[in-house]
Amino acid sequence: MLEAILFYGFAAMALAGAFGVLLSRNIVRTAVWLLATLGAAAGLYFLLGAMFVGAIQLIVYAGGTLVLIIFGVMLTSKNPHMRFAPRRAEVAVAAVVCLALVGLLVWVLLHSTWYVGPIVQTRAQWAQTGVNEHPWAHDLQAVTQFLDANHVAIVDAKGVPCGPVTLAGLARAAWYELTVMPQGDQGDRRQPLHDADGKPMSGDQLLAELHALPPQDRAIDDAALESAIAALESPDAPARTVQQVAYACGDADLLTDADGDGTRNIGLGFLGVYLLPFEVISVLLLAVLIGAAYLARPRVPASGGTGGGR
Amino acid sequence: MFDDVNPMIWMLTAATLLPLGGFVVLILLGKRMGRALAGWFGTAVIGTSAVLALLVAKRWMGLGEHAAVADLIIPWLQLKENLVLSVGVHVDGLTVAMTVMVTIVATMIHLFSVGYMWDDVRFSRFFAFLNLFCFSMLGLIVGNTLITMFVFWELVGLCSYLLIGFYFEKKSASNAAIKAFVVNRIGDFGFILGIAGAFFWLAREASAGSHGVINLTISQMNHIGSGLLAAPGGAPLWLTAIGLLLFCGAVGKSAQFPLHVWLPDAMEGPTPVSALIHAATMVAAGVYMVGRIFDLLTPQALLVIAAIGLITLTMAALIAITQFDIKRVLAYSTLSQLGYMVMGIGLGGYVAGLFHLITHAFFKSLLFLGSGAVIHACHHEQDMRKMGGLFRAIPITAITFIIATFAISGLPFVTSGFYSKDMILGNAWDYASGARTVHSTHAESAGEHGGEATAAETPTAEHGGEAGEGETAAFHAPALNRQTIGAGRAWAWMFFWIPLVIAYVTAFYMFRAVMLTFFTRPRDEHVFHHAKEHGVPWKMKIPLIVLAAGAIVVGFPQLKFVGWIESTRPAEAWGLQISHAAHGFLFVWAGIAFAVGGGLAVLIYRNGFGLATKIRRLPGVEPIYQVVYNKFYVDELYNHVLLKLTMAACQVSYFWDKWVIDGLVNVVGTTVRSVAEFSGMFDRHVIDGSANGLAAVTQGAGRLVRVPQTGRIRNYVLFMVLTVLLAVGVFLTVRMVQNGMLG
Amino acid sequence: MNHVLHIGLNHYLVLAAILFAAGLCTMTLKRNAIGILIGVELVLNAANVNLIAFSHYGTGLIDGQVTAIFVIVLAAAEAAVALAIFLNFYNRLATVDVDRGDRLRG
Amino acid sequence: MVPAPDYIPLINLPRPIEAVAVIAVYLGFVSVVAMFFIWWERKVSAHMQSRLGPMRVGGWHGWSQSLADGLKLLSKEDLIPDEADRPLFRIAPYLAFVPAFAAFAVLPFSAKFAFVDVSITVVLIFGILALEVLGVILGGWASNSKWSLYGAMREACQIVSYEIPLGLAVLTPVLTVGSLSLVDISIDQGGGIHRWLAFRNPFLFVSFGVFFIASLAANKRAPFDLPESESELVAGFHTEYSGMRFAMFFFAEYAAMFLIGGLAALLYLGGWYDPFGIVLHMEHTPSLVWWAALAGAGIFVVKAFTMVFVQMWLRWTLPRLRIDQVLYMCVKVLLPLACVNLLGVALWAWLFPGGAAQLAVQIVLTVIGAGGAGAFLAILVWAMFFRGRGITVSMLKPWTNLLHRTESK
Repeated sequence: MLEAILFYGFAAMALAGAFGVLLSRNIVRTAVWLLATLGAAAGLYFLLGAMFVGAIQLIVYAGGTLVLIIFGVMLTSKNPHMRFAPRRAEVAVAAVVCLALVGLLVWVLLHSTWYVGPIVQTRAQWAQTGVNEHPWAHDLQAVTQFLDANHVAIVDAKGVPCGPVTLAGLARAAWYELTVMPQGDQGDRRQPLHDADGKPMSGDQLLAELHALPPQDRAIDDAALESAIAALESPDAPARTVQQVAYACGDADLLTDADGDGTRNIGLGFLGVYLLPFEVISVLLLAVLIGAAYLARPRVPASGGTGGGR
Repeated sequence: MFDDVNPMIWMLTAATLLPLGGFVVLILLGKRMGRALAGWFGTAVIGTSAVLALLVAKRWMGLGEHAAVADLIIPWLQLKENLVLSVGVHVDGLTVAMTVMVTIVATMIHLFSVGYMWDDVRFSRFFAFLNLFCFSMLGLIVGNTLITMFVFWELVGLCSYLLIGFYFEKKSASNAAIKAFVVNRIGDFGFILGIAGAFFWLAREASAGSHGVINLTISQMNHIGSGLLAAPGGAPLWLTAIGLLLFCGAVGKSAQFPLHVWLPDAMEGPTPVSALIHAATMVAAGVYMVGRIFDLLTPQALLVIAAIGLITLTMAALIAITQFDIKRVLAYSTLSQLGYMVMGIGLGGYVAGLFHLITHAFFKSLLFLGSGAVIHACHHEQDMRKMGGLFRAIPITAITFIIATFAISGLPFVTSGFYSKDMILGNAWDYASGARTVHSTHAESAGEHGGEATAAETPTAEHGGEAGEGETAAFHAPALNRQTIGAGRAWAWMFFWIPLVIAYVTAFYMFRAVMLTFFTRPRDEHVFHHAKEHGVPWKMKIPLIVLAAGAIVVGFPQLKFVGWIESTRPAEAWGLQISHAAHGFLFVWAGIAFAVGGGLAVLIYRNGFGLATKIRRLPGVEPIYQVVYNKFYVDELYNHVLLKLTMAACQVSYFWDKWVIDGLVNVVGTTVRSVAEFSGMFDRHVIDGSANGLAAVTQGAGRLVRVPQTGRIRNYVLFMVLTVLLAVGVFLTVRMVQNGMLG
Repeated sequence: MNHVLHIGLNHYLVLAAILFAAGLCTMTLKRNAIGILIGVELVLNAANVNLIAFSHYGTGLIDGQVTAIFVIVLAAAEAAVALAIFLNFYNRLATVDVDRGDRLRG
Repeated sequence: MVPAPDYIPLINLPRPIEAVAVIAVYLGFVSVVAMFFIWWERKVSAHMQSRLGPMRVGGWHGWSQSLADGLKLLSKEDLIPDEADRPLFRIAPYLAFVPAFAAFAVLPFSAKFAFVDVSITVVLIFGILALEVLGVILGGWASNSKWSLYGAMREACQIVSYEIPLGLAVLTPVLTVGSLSLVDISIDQGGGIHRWLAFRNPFLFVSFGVFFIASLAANKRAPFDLPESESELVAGFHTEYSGMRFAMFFFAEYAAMFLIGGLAALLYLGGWYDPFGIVLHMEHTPSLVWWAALAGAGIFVVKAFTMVFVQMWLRWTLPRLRIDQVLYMCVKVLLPLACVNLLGVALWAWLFPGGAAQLAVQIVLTVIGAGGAGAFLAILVWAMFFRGRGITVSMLKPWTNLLHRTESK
């Protein structure tokens, strides 16, 4: 309920900002409308659990980029209230095209089945389906190999995955709870893993299952598992969730926002999985810095003439 | 995190990094510091390094004969699961000896430069470069892989470029710098190929065996190399190739025969720089590198190395006789001595060659600094024809210079030069007499039942006593197939006799220089008086005295330099020690060399050039003299051959271009033209008629199409979206029709 | 009613689609160069909302968030370069009306 | 990593009502603090200039001067210039005021008084504060006045550039503690003055300086108060404002002063912990937890007030910089320094994960810091002692005598 209220509030704000941007004639007001959209987007990110992205949105976008834009306005307009009106025909064409675009997009969106989640299959599914026949077999293999590279190799000698018997796989399977999603249903994926009877599995059951695994199939040894369990046993935690288990076992490197550790994972991701893009973008930023400084430098007259350099 | 690292490694790292810090400070703040502060700061920095090096040496000495090698290996790039490129620090006896030598000599040169360069406008920059030079050389010494070595190798090259061209206003100086740089590039090309080869083949070799993590440090490479050399079938051919390619680098850097041309020209740099280049840093780097990779050198490679050394030492010594510029005499003497070192190593005298490197550093830096003092006193006059009689004007400089001359000529038992040169000649004797062949056969037979043990691990203690006696004792080390080529043959004696004769020549040209500079009558009053009035400041005298002491004592066995170098490759395990039987014989010959060569020079030049000129007038001497004086025309040869070759290639390609290509083109052109003329007729009357009509249509269409091309990006965006919309719409419609969703 | 109160992936996607279209429309209709830039920012924000929503409802991994951060950072860079270009434009033509910059018009 | 403490409701009320109550308390506290600061600054400046400042309104030392000012401003005519962009002109004060107050929501006063339970409060607080500049810029722009526009542009370029060293400086405590939560950072500093982050290692010590200077600039306080420099720009971005809108800008600035002081305390000066580790001990004693929370909040407020006092002191001591000096300071001094600090802190953590050297450095730095604080107190006491008399020549006599004596020798 609260989520819905907040969502509609932020959505309304974002849309208001967007239409404000679209309709306002004064460029500074346009920028202020943009501020509304940016703030609302940040709110939506908070709502989606992406705290860090939201904060970055506020700092960089609203606090930095937008100031830069307004600064640019101040530098480039002689008359603050100067208005450039587009031609009517243009307005008409643009309105029609954009409305059509919205219609098409919404239609497509609502008629699509989004592939919500199944990067990792549940244990049972994996056992049943030959991995290679699975529609996402390619991704599946790559991703699981990659995810579990630091734990226990789950690929056997022939290169066939053995199934998610590692801690990583099990915890993740519990985390995602993936079955075939009916069309149009976006139920929260964070349902607990079902046990054999179809009842949700608790964190304790998951731990028990982990214990039952032979040690060589687990990502962590007994001692680490025990300490992870001990860490979960705070007096006022009534039941362990599978998420908690996954986190306590130290295997949540790429998961998002549970228990506020998404930020930490973003940091790990930047210096781990996404190191290359991170570096590439750093270099790009440097190039942009130089390029912007070059473009904005004052023009020096080529030679000593007074009227040169115009 | 480095708690368990040997403190010596820290000290050496600090000693290496200090000059870098000095460089940074001097290059940034040097101009603001003022002359005195900049100079003394630079000197203090390298002096601190020297103190650290001496502390390390003391520690090392305290560890006794069997001090263990200390390695700090920092993995840098993980190439494969067990293949790691690493950097780090390597400490063994050779490192310690070299560090001590480099830092002490460099400190003295810094101190000397404070006096020598005082009037220069770029005083602080000079010290900055000197510090960088020392940093590069120290880094080269303490680094533990070929990668680090190559990095510092290039830094050394850069520094030499900067310093040789220090007086870049002078065309000749900047030319010399460029020449040094370019010639070194030729050598480095080989070097880097060698590194690549070493990494490729040795890593492959190592992963075939079980060496654990392969990080290709120098120790590991030598370990692998000695394993290969010990293989019963002989070393593979590629090992020879790697060895020779790596040696190419040394040929460039240590100015060996084909690439020696840059070194004499490098005299254009300030004299302290010459001292540094010739003694402690640049040329030492090449020899040091060959010593480091010694276990990768196959007998074939060693023979080539020895031959190159032989050529260099002979040629350079002969040229040195004829030169008049005091620094050029010293430059050619350096070439010659480097030839000795390289030949020594090439003949398997690893210890002898590197020991000569160290002793040579002391007396050669002394000689250069002495010549610098002379030049300074003589108001920057370098021509010996204008000097003479300077002993009275600058006695201390003269005495130290003479001590150095004694050292380089090998005054028996007193000077360091005698010991080291004697060792090289002893090695040559061993090689030529075939004493080593015996060891090798022994070793081979031992190798068969010696089994898996590798050379480096074999304990030698039990047989060390016997081996030390010089008998052909049985060695338990497996065969290393060292230097069996040519050993004992008749032609092998040239590796002994020619260097021995050149030892005489060495004494001759050095005493010639001494006589012409310090004795005889002054030949130029102006120069003499300038020297008499100005003298040499104490800042320049102190280094001379210290180095003179070094030139004498550094050869004494009490100082352990030999022991340190030997500890890296125990001679007994290799069958490479000098047979002491030859020693009495060698002492006599070396002593005579000093006396005969020096005496002859004193005799001829006692009255200046008079007698020498007469000798030149003897029939048949002049042409030889001209050839030698012009450095055997090597530079000219390079110019002519390379120029001619290039020009010839140009001519050939020009003619090819002009006659073949152009001719073809012309033929084609003519043909096409005649065809075109025909088709023109057709065109004008038949095609044009229809074309004009078409054009009108096209123009109309163009006008129509031009309408949306408004030149406004935002409109284009709109069109783009429209197109995407249409495309997606069509796609979806088709899909739906296919799926029967539209009925 | 459930679809209204139970916020799911589609809600965000529809919102993002509208934002995107609005940004596009802004890009096509503003004659002020900076207005176009603002339109671009709107489009980027729409994309970001999509990314975060998919990250949340879809994979559950941080990849969407990481990409969103990249987008934000690159948007800042893009704004800097764009403004530098507009300054040049302004210096040359004394206006920021992009319609005046049609010298290459066919 | 110490987990953030669970949220414990103050009173047993339904959640929304409680939220409203908390917000009311907060708003009240912040408003009172801002008004107190306005009065305090006037008193501080007056005393520094040997004046008395406001004395009439209210009782002791004119304590209700700010209230009276507020009333006056409320009752004044709300002028909007003719050519102004009206909607923007109206919005701008709120855009400046709201973020400054909203940021308080994530500012923990002590372990129990941390009301927003997220793990990235440091980033969040800067994200919210970053919005404040927009209010100033828009205010300057919408006024349609040359002076206001200049002030706004200065503000824009000053803040955008100073956010970089500020952010880099803030990263150093984050890096040391390993958390983005202000609560975690603060908890890490409990247990005595040597645990305070400013005294952990030399780089953090310098980093504190960088942070403080950059935060002064980001809040446009003297000597970086170029956006409102009265000698050049009349009053900068708020030249055209009057009445309550004008007061809002002021409220925002003074609230931000407290925020900055509080951030300095939380990030570098031990948060809500006293120098002797008493509060930490109390926190670990179950029966004293709430007392620890109260005492901690008190200590935190005292620290924040001290930092605010330093800001006022600086304002009335230092002359204003030129704009080029301001940017030079940022780009060529603070930015490299902050980068070096960041590297240095990382290296330090790598090389000295603990042990004797670390402790020795902490003690030395603590002594330096405590010496500074002692000198500060000494000056205060001295000023109290000679209050009203000013510095006369006769007071300097002993020193001048000393000088002469040494010279004659």
